[in-house]
Amino acid sequence: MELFIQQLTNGLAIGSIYALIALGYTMVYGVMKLINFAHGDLFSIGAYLGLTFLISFGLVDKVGAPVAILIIMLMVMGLVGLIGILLERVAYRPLRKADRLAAVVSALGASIFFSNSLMLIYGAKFRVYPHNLLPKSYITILELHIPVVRILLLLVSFILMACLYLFVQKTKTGTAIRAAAIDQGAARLMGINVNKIISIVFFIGPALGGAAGIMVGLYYGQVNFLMGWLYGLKAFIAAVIGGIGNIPGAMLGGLILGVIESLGAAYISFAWKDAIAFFVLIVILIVRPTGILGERVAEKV
Amino acid sequence: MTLLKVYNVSKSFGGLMAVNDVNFEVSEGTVMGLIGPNGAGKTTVFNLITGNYKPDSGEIIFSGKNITGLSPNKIVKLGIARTFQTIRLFQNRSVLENVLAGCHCRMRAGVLACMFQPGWQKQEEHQAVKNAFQELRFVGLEKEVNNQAKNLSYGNQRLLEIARALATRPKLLILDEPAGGMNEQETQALVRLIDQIKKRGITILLIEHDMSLVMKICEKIVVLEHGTKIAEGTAEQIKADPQVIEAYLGWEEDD
Amino acid sequence: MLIEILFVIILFLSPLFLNAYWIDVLNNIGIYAILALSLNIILGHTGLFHMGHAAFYAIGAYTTAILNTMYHIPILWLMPVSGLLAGIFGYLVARPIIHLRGDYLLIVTIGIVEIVRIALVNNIFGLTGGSNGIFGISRPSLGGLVIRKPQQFFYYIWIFLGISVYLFYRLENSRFGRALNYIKEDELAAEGSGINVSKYKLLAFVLGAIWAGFVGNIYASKMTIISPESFSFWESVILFVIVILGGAGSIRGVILGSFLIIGLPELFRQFASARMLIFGAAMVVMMIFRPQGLVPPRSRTYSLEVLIGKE
Amino acid sequence: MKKFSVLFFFVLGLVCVSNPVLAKTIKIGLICPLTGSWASEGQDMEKIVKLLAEQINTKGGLLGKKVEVIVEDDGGDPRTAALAAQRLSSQDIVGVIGTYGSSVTEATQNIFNESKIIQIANGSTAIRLTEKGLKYFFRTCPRDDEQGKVAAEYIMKSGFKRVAILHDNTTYARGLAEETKSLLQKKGLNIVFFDALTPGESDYSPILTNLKAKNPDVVFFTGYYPEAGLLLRQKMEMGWNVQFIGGDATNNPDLVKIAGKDAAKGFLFLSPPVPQDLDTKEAKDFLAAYKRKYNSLPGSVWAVLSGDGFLALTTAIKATKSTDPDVLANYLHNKLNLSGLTGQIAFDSKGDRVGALYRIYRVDAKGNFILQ
Repeated sequence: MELFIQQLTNGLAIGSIYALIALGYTMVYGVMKLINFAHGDLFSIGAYLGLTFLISFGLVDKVGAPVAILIIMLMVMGLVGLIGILLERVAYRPLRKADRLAAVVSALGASIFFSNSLMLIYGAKFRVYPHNLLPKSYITILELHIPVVRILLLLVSFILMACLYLFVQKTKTGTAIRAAAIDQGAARLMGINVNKIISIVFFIGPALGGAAGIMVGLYYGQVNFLMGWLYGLKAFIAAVIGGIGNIPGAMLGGLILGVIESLGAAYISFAWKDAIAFFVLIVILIVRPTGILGERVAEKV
Repeated sequence: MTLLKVYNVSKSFGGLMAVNDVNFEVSEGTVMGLIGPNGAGKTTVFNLITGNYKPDSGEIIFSGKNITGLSPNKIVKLGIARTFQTIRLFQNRSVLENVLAGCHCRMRAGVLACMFQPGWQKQEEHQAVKNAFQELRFVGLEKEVNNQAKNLSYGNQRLLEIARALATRPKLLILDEPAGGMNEQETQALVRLIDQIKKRGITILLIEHDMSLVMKICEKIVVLEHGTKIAEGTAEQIKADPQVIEAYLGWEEDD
Repeated sequence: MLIEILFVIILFLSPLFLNAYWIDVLNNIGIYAILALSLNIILGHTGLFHMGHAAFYAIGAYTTAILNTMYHIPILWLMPVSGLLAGIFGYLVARPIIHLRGDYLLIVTIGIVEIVRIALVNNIFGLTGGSNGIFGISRPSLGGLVIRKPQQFFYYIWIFLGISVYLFYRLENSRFGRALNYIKEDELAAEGSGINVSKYKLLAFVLGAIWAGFVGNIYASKMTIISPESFSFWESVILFVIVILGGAGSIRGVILGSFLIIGLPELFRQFASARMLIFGAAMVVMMIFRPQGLVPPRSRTYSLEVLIGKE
Repeated sequence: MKKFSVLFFFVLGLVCVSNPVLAKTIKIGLICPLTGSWASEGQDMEKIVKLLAEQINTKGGLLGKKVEVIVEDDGGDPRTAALAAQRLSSQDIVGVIGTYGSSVTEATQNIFNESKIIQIANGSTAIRLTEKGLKYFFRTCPRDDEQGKVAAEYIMKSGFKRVAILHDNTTYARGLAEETKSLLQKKGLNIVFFDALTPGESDYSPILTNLKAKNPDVVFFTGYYPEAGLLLRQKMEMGWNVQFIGGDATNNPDLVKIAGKDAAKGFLFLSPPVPQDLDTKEAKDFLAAYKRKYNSLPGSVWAVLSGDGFLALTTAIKATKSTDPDVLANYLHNKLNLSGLTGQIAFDSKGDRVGALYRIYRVDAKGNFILQ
């Protein structure tokens, strides 16, 4: 039982990271119907930019770790968001009227480009985040050691998710995003500037990815230029499990994937961990072909 | 003789009763109309007959065979062809290829035959192209053979759908608003075409909003409202039916 | 047509003036071209988002490797066996997922290729040799002639490619190929025209899988060692890119795509560690300038005169 | 269609340009992963070999000719490696250094052997590579079975009873893990855990949680340093104190950076000696030169072993005054005895490096690796 609860918390921790990256995936997908394979690399860029800022500005000494991290996180989110907008302008906008798969290939090209740029700029080695920025204490609940950082990680993920959810549900821009997600043509007729909406989505999605990147760097301490591919794939799975295009679905999918991974690995086999996760994904999709929270759209005949 | 029998058929979508216990029969060699206000469940009835939806209850009998719940392609093979309310052509394919799609179910070349192309396969292929061309000529599109479907006018696209349906060599042809989007002239031509189809011995079941057309060509008419059949009979009977008149008054305002 | 003939002639003479390295590059291009042509049936013609083709390729390669190293069955005899097993595997995995739409199918096929890779790495049934893979696979021998040198493999691979192109070309221009295209354009209308959509989707999968199994056999005997990393998700991505970039549904396009996707990284070798960066950028640029693919498929045309003449 | 032909002729044109010119230099190939997952190793290999070649050239070269290093990227993937090997084979090279992964090296072995090119691999530890009787193949790294033997001996000597073995499913780590497992089981030790993690991830808490539940005395991790660093760090965060032992792939200064000094303290690992540990003049000079040129230290022992391969080959060329592969192979098999960057280098008849290389290191409180 202790093992079970411990593994559950492990799964939730990694799941919250997946969820955060999946949010960006799902937002972009919702509006553009595009699988942005470069999203994982935007996450890596966030992690590396965070590292650069932490090392070079000496902010930590001037204002203390918590404030410095907050400032740097906002900076990284802004920058990665801008890169996201740029990516959309250069690689996706010219393909908006083309076949959907053309944009997928463009995204794959962008992914290769980003990960290799990181390798050329930062080197192929693992890069290490500064230590001692995060609290090292524990909370002990019923003989379970839970590091405070881990709770912070979950908390920050949830805050970001909640902000995004409120933004999309409650604000005027959010309503416009939802409208564009349902029908771009109709949204345009209602006077919504769809190009602007797409830019906003391509700012927010990558910004969240960037935030996840810096969180992974801080929490796990190391980053490498290829990690975006793996995280991106996991986040894509998470988004699909939840029902791609659906924001609460991405949160749910991320957490479910994290928990499946840790429990599946713990009780079946670690070597088969990813296979188990994929197997569960396939079963979920066979039972619910549009994911857990995805709408079942009966095609109109 | 009865060709198609729709027997106590119901279908609901998430609690909304789209078709409620509908019964009617189509006699061989006739033209029958299915009319009713928007949202009356006409197209749903068509989709139930063609297998696109499965009825919640009830049976559909075609040529004495129960076809309830069969997949659409099997129903086509048994002899029911359809056109769609919103045109569904293979837009990027040539006009002839669109009609060849209809010939598909009457051909038998499998993967291996298509790869190695023995003599009978070549002959079959040639025959199919010839049949497809004849259907195009029948609907009057013989000049558009290699044009892409998306380049046709709206009216011609409707005709192409009919040609594709005819190429499946149906016994029953189901037309979902065939005159939709057609001008007066095209509608006149359509009436003549339907007459020609009937002369080929093909039974026709159609949904149409153009009342004059329905009244002119249909021997029997079924009226649906809110998923329920409210009347059935000849054009004269329907025109005189008080329930239909009431339903129609509301409908005319919508239009 | 003239250019194609010229291309074939030059290609078949190329071993006379190319060194072993460039011939081997051509061999790789040939292998990927056959693989991509088999994926083209699924992705290009039928429009199924399939990003797990390396799984079928792996089944073929491992079938050959296992049966050859354990029972010493000659490589060429194993080619049909590999194709058959890959086909059966394709049928079994595609059957439950064939109704999934677009992106959902995409992620599931990614899942399949990853599960296959992980199974290979974990030495499933004690047969696959784990991450070491299987080594000591024999070379194919044609009536006493053992195919060993790159030049010999060049003819072996490209003749196989030629046969594949011939058969696939016929397939395209017949009832089967048209049915796949109708499904790609509009599933519902295809079904409504009497085409058994799920049957044809499955057939496309199985046929693509069989051909990938054949290529697995060729690859195993060419490399003589196979290991799971040769069949990763990334390989599937490369094949996917070849088909879309070359022109989905176009044999010419897919072959040109193989030249670009497999050949370009070799041309970029002079850029050393920057070569993949340039390659990625080139992918984006090519897609932007040719969104419909480099050589989109031609539409089938039928001669009106012939039709009327035959009346 | 026009594009198609333009491109084809473009390719042909490039092919014609790239024909080899007559040798005025002694060409030595280096095949290494410059891109892909193992890019960091490959890039270090390139730096080291180029530095050593430069040193030889400033001293007047070999047999009166300059040494030219021709680098090809294998991408860490067998197919690309086979192409790289073909490319090197057609460039008139005397010998080739590399490559890293065992299955990648294997894809190149036959190509070099058929072209009679000496190959000295640096990171490929799979046993079977030297069991094929290839005349021109050598390696400067030890084999998996040797490390397994050392690891098993050490674990038994230290009196551990409940052993957990963790690998990462790569060829190398799995081979080592299985080797060690079978040796320990023969001696009757209890293997309480044997499984693999997925490399490249960031969170290994699930696997540590399960490990802890099995209550082992010692955990032997055969994978690479990034994962080892994370394991140590997350183990400490869990408040779990158990002895971790690593294989030679954990021998990398970055391990301490990733884990943090607190978490890395007390970690034991096996490795051939790195230049930093050797008192020899060769090792010290090399380190000083490397630091001068690149302002850093070489990452892993594997990359350094490529330097040893290069030294072995150039020494053989110098001693035999020949570039004939048979002469060189004969010298390397029988006569070579070189004081290299990682100690004495000599090869046996199979092409394996002679001598017990493995040492045990412990990480101290300052994060230094201390030879035990």
